[in-house]
Amino acid sequence: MSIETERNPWMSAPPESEDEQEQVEHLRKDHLLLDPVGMEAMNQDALGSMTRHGRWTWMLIVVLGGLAMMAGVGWLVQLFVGLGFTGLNRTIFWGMYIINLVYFIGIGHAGTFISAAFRVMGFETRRPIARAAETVTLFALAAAGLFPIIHLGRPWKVYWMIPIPNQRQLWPNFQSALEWDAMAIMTYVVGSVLFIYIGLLPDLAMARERTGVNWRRRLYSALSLGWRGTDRQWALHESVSTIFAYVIIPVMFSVHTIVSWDFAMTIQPGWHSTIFGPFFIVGALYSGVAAVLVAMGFLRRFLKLGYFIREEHFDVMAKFLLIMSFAWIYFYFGEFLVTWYGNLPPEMTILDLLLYGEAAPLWWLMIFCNVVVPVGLLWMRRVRRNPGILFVIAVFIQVGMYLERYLIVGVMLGRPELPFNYSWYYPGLEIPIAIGAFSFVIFFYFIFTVFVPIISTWEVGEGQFLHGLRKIGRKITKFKSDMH
Amino acid sequence: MSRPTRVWITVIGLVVLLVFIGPFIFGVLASVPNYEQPIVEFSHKRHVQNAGIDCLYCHSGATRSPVSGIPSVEKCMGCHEHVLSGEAPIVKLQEYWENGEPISWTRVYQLPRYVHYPHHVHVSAGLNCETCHGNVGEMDIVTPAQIPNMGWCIRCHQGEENAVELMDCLNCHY
Amino acid sequence: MSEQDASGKRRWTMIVDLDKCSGCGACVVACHAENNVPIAAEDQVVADRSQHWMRIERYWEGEYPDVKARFVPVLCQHCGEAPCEPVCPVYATYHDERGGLNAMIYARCVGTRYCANNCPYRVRFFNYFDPVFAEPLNNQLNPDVTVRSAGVMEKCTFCVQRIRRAEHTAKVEGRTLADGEVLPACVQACPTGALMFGDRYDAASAVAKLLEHNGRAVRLLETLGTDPSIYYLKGGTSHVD
Amino acid sequence: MKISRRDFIKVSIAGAASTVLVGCQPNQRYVELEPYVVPPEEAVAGQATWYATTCGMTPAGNGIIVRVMNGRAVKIEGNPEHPLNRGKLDALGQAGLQLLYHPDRLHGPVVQETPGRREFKPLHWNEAVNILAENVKRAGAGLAIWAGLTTSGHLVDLFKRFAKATDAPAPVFYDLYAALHSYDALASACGGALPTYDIRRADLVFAFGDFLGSGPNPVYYGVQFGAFRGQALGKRGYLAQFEPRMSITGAVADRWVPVKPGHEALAAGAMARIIAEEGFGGAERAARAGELAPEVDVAAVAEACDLEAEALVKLARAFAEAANPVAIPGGAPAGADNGVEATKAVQILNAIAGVGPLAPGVIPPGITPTTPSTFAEAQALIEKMQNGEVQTLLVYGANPVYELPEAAGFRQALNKVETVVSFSPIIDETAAWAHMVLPERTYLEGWGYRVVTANTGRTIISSRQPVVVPFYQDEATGPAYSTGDVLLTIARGIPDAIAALPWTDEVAYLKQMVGALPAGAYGGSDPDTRWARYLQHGGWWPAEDAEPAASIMELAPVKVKAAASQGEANEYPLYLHVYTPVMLGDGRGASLPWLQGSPDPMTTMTWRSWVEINPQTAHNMGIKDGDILKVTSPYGSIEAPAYVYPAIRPDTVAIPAGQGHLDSGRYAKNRGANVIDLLGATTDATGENLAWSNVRVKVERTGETINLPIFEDKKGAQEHLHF
Repeated sequence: MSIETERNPWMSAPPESEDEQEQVEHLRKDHLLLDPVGMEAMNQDALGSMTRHGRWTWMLIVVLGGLAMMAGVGWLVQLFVGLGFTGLNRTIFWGMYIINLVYFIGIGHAGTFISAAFRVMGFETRRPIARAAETVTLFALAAAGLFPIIHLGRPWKVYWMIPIPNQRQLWPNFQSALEWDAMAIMTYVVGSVLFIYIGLLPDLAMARERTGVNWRRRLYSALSLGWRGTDRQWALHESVSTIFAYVIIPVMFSVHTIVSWDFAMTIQPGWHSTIFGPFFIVGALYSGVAAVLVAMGFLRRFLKLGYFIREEHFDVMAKFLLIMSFAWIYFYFGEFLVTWYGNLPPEMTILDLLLYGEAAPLWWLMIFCNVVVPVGLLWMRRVRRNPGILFVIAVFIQVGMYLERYLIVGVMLGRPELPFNYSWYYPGLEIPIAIGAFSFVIFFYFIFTVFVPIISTWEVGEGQFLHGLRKIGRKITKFKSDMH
Repeated sequence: MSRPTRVWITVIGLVVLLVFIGPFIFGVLASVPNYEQPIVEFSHKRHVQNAGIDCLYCHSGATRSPVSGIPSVEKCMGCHEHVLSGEAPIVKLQEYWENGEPISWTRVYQLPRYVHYPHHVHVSAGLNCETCHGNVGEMDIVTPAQIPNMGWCIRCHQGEENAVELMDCLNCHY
Repeated sequence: MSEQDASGKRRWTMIVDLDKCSGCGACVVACHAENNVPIAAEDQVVADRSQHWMRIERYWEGEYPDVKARFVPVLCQHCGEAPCEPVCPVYATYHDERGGLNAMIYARCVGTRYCANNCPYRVRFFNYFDPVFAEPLNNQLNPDVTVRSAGVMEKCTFCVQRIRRAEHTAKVEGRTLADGEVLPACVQACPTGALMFGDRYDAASAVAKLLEHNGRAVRLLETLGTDPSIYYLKGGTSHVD
Repeated sequence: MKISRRDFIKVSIAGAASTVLVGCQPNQRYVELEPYVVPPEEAVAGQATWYATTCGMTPAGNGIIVRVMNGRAVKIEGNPEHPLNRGKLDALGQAGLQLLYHPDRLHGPVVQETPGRREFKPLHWNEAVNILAENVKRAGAGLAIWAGLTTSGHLVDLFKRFAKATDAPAPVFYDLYAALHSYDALASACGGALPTYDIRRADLVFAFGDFLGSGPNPVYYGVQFGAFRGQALGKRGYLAQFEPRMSITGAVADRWVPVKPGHEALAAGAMARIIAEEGFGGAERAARAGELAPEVDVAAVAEACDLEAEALVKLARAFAEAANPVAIPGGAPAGADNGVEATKAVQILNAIAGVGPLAPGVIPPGITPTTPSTFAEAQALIEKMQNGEVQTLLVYGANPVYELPEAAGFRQALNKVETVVSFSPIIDETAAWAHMVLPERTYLEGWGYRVVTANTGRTIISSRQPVVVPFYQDEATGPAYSTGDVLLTIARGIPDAIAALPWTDEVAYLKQMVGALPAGAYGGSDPDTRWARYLQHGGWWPAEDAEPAASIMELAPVKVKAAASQGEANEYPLYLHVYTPVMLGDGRGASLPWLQGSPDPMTTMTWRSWVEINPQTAHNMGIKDGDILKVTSPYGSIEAPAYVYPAIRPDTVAIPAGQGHLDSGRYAKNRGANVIDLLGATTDATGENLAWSNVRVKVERTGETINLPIFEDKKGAQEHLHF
């Protein structure tokens, strides 16, 4: 096969002198796209990742599956008995189910953002990590979509939220933020699935070509929808991807804004805030990018994808994380400053609760996770380029962002206007179900990597095709094709 | 595929089918209504057509109570003390009377949960019994002429003059 | 019969005279008896899941020996601009324009509990379990009121079953409701007469007359703009102090 | 209107109502309809019938109407025609429905071989009545009857007749409700009748005990209090409450005066003296005060009471200058060792103002009001039992094993009684030690009359009639006997008794008594009409006069001392304040889930006992909410969780009565602690009445802590509610 030469016509001849060699090595080390190994080798490496799950990974998968099943059993019990085993009470009616919804929707933002927004902005670093991020979105959304249903008192009636004409002349209430939420989430799920699927097509076809005749091949040929890689298909693919990328960005922004409106549209002290829309989006991107970093760490280590996911990607993502951290701090500070200055009694009750009250340990832990750890560490290049430390920081941010939602939903609700009804939330059955949900996401993520190349090889290839090194006199420089 | 594999697949397939479809079939069978009454021979047709008894004679609550009411054994005996007193079904009735046992009639019209239906208001608004209950006078064994679900209620209520009032959820649901 | 009766619109209103409320709890038990409200077992009370459509909130003011306890009976305020109504995605709770009632349709409820979160008075209760009425205590259940199953919200209805019954009777008898013909169970039981009930749109009704130019009348959390139907007459003082 | 209620009861015994109307079971799609065999005349399916009868949950005798639908009683409401409670009802009265449908009610008579084992064997009613008749006949004069104050008036009369005819000692009417509200002391201080006041037009009330949440007539006073606060032209009565622990009356009072326990009467005396000395309220009142109030050193008294002298002067002045002031005695001071004197000291304030308690009505012949026995009389009976002079003891409507202090010795005395018969519908503590239980029909299934205890200026005889057929009538046990019929049946076998009790059944007796009443508010020319109207309207009372008459009290000056406390101050540093909580009353409410689960108004506590303790005291002792405390008095000790209560004196702890049952059904059993265990059996200075207040206790932490089953949030309750 001569894919290599075909797709990389501008690749210069091997460096001549040792000096040149050094220059080239330096640039390549820094930049994946300048380090082509040839399309076929790259394809084989990416496909190989589907079989590189070691014994420990499989054991992890089994354990995660078991935990997810346990959560399923918990839900079954809840279906039959009612929500009594949760920690909800007569003041706090929303608990960890809604927290999980917000959290997973938030996680779901990163994939789309990295994939679509970076694409629109022509951000080349996205190429090898786009699919890993999109997959996070896919399963986080699946989990997030489940929680509103788990949360319901009578989940078997959930279809009443869908506007269907009926003889009872009953429609959903389009005034309700929850109804908007249901529709926004559905739109986002459908959009995200299609977006990731379109991106998958060339690689599914590639997998089809490289698999022996067995059920896998049949699966791939069915899924690849007859992709042959013709020019017309590529052209269509290009335009569809671009359109989708543009369209899904406003959807993404709207979804989390609407999720935030579930809270902001109420008159519950602590919730009733105009800043919630952008604040939630920033929070979502913050936790989402951190989640992608966690996934990247996993993939690089367990599936030995060191070729694709390099320190430079970690570096870029860590910088992005730092920016999101600052943005989040800005919004959080803004929110609190306004509350504090306004000095409304019910709002101040909540501020007191968070800063010095019962919720103070949680609040300060959140500040530590969300502010101290990332801001204190991420400015260091050495940290940004160390996947291990970044992994730990990203996990801290997950904890912090989960706590943030926990404080908003599970704690603030306990301070309604009438002080007689103050309450505190001790989750019960929600904890195993939340653990199950995390397991569910990670479990399916791993299963996904078994069936689908988690690296978008065609995108990486495209990137390499469009980039290269060129020798001008004695100087070797990067160049970028203007074909884009 | 080898033969044992195929057998196994068939067996597993059948078990799965049974597990998933079984409850469904059972549910359907269990919910097939059975309108058999404790006195099987009791016929509305005979009472209405042959004897010319008005609905309100037995279901006297319909004009003054939310519930139309089921006649007491005493009311049945009021006539059957003498009328057809030797016949087998009436003997059965007399047994109930002598033992002082109430007759457990099977409910034919079952409203869904959380619904209140006042008979007297509907009757005073000029509705006939037949409008909802069908021509009971033609039935030996009464079966529902309508499934009393919300769509059916709405169909009437929305046509009325004071439809806004009548379509109010709190009218029936409390 | 007043003008408002002709349009068929009413605004059922309750007046709570805080000067008369002795906190004796008769209304609480009356409500449980009338509306089949389940009693929370001890572990459920500890889990803060008590279910009382009518509750007496007791607030302390001052410190010993100048301590004062204040009773505030709180029930669904039947707001004109109820925060719980727009948030329900399935119209399980909505505004009944005919009586000014904040209606809760159990049959339609899917249990999102959004309404309860948005109720500043926290007067909505959720059935975390199916209610249990140990045999033969189920005989005490009021057949006019449905027993709510697990998974639905419930709250004070202003004893709508009594309003409907009276309306039906009036309709069958071909007349309109008279003032005082309908009383919710709590109002009926209240020994001191701290609770009053009637149609505020009917200018001739006792509550409308009482509310006219009443300097003591306030509404709970009125600044939120919920336009509640419950008026509280603030406690007064006497010459001695 | 002539309703043959009796016929209805006879024939519709098997008239089961349509069973499941309410969708209790969601999946029950096809419901069986069970029409009546013979419908009662009044019944229309789907429409309710109301029956007027009398509340049996408190001794007040409130008139109630019961909503009956399809043969089931579904709601108890106040009887609007009844002159005592005027359509209103308290929590206890409304919850009585759950007594009727209590899951642990006995289905029929039971016997046990060894008392206390709780191994009961069912018995046929006829057999049980025969056994009882044999026992009673054998006992002769060795028969004793112990009944509670909720006992129907007709049973009181029948018991009395029966005891008299058989030479048995007079029945004892004594229960905890009467004890903790000091019926005996109050009555003996006020010329034999429980004092009741008309406060509707009073502009100032001084109360020395809770009268809105408990006390002899909470509903009556509730109605009155409403009028007191909402008088014509915006006039509003002023209420000052003198008590060491704020009750709900204290909470609605304009002023809560935390007098030192045992010193309340001193404060009353000092105020009377101040009126005399300062000449407040005009010459007439000051002169009367001068006559009736003995010399006291006001400053010293104020210090002893832990009050400021100025405050006393201010209050005295307010009382004297009010147009219609009233002082209501009762509460803890009436239960002290000088209870009678203390009550009189309060009455002096009334005498100064020129008011007296309402006059008792004239009781028609043959009918007697239920006058409670004194504690001394109860003790005398216990002594007889101890001496083996009692062969058969009938316990009706009371639960002395639970209600009496250990020191009274009732439990031990029971062992000496050959046959103990209880009439409790649920196995309570006394029934557990009985040889035989003949479960009475609850008050909703039985007949009777009741002379209302409160003297409202006229006689009120409240009617009692069955609103539903007796709920438990099994094949195995036969048709249920009412206790009245049991008594009349037994009398048939005793020649002396048959002469005194010649009636065939209790309804015949009732018809005769009621038919002989003079024409009351509802008229009726012949006995049958009067009987029908008596049942229809809920009782008999004379047509309402314009104003109820107040009685004039003969009073002499009372020199009152501080009540002696039981227990040494250095060993037992705190006072114990025992009170009957609004929901559970004296423990009668404990078996009913509505009352157990409804929050106590002051603490919002449910399902438990608790110890109320001042925040300062709690802080000093390191006690927090929910800490299990061991409270020890000279007589015993109990354990209960602490509830830090802002409105109680720092030297006092308060514990509600009513919990700590060992039996009495699943909802009451093994719940909380019985505060009676901390009381002794000492009588007051007169030797007649139980001195139950002013016991001293010490409080220790046990180290355990629980989450309190409270409705409020304790942090939130400290916040202000902004209107």
